[in-house]
Amino acid sequence: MAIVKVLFVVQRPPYKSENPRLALTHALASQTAEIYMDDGDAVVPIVVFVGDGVLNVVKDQPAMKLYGVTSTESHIKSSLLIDMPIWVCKEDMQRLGLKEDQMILDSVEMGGELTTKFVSFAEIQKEMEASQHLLFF
Amino acid sequence: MAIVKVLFVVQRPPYKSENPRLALTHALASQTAEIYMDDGDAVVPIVVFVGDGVLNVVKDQPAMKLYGVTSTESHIKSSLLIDMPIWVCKEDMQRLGLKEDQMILDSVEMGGELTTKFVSFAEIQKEMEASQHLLFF
Amino acid sequence: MAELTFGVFSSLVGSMSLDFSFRLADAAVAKGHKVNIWLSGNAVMMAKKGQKPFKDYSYNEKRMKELIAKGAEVTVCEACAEARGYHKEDTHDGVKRASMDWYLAKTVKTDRLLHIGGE
Amino acid sequence: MAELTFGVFSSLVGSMSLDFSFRLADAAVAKGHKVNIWLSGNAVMMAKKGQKPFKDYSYNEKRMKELIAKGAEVTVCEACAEARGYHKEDTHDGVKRASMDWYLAKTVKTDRLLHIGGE
Amino acid sequence: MKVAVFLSDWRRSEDTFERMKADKMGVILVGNGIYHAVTKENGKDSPVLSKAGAQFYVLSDDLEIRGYTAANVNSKVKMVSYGDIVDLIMKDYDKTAWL
Amino acid sequence: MKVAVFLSDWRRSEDTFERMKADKMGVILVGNGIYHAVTKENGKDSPVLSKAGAQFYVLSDDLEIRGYTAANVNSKVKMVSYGDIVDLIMKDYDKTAWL
Repeated sequence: MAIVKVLFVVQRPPYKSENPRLALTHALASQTAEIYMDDGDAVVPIVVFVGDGVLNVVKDQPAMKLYGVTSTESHIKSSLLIDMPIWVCKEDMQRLGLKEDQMILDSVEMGGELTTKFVSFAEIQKEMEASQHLLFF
Repeated sequence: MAIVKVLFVVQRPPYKSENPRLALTHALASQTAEIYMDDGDAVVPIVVFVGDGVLNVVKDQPAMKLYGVTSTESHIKSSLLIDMPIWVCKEDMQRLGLKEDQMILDSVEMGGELTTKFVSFAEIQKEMEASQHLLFF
Repeated sequence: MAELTFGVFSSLVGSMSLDFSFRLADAAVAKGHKVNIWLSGNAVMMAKKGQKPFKDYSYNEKRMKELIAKGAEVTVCEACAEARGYHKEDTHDGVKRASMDWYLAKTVKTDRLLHIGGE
Repeated sequence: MAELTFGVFSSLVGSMSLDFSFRLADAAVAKGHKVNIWLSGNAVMMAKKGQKPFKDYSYNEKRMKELIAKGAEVTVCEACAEARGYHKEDTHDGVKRASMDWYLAKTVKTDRLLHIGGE
Repeated sequence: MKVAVFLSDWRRSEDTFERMKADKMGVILVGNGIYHAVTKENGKDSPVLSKAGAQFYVLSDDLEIRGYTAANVNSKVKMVSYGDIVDLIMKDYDKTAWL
Repeated sequence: MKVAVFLSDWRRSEDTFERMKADKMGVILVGNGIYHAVTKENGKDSPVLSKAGAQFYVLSDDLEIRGYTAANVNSKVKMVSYGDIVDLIMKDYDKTAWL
């Protein structure tokens, strides 16, 4: 029986590459991984956005309207909806001039309760240490 | 009847991406483009290496031995063999600490006569102006 | 009416460079220009038949077919395609396969060339 | 003997990340480790049958098959494959297709995970 | 020369842009290049916008998909559509450079 | 934590490497990351090599394919094979980070 903490770290901006999206879809897949695991085993994911990766969390991304694709925003909201933690580095937001009211804060409209957590890099560092595996995107 | 100068500009280092290789293979293809062109039309390519792109021209790349692929070196030599100009930016070599004797200079062993030309960015700028189309890789 | 040729290189499914190219091509055709598109490197992925339209990916197949119907020439690099296991029968109807000299030859007559070389 | 799991994402034909992964996997198997490889994003290109071995491209098919024969598990992301038009019948023998939860489940028992997320 | 330069990255890995000279230069920000138009890193404009003599354009679709609007765009930069870019390429400049 | 960090780029687009701390860090230079081991840009060592307390390794195959040899490698950096990297990952460090 093992509970494994897995940290997904998104470091790069959205849409140019598939990477931020793959981070979120893989993290979401931890919810259905049971079928491949022994009883009592579980994967506990956190998705953190650091560096230019925080640009993924800017709200109001009309990706479906403009390009016919799911937005990174909607993947973030789906994550919050199933209570998967979404962390965003405060120092990077400040560096890039982003205020909290520009960011995706919750998925209330979908019925979600969890909110985005704005954290310092020191907290992310702590989580890196606590996690068994690090997945950088 | 038109003679069109086309400038291929390689700006990034080798092997990580297919790009430098594609620059050379496309430039080489100008030799066989006649079948699609009118009589008297011709494409005249020059391949220049600037910025970190000059790292492509460092000699002795045992790509076939190590990874089973054609080296960027062998494509550069093939280009020289058919008298296609290969230019390398001197300022970038200096910045990256590269000396001429570290570089691919000719394709004498294949019977080629043309040699690599080490030029200033000012000369590359002049060629950009003289070329009808610019292809950056 | 002028002629605009695109060279799209190393573009990925999941990136938006192919989307950009096809949308710009669309806008060019709408303004009466003749458009040619060369797909090389990883951009040959575009011409693979049977791509399932997921909402997570942009789906340019419909736009590409409409462009071809409006007279745009779309040609994929034959060697780049074969190296990835895409054979003639995998290619969309209307998309041509040719060697790289097709693209070079286009540089002679085209009024503008937009060569998208990055990833 | 320990277990090492690779996640290879967004790797391209023409880049060397796939080469790196398969060679490192080879070295791990030679040292008696159990190896799992997850191919996702554009790395699913690896599992397409019928790739023509050109000298301009590294050709990892042989190495992949040998790894599988030696007990390595190689699994491709099913959705990523379908989105690119690679169907079940296009997949190499011995390569599995699964959804992303396969990879997540591997994180529980594997001793080390090497997640290659860049391009 | 009159050149339409396309920048599609935020963290650029080339310096050709800084070195290239033109009689007339249009800088068209697309993809992740749009961040040069909307982001003031550490309170400063992107160095891209200090290119002397250049005109700056940003593709509105690529701006909006990333959650930004006209209100965020630097006053040096003009918002354009795909159609506008076609006209820039075909009418205002005689060659293109996707860096 | 004891972490094996992989760098595969020469022009990097992240700064996680500079910010990340570890009790023990091994920096494994692969792909275009090898240029950090052999290039002195403007006469200076790559800033990567100034990461405090880290051990540095470079994959010999990736170095040699780019035309460099042991003679070019910075004295701070040890040349390793694929087999050596397996041992580093499995024995010397308890997690990996491909940045």
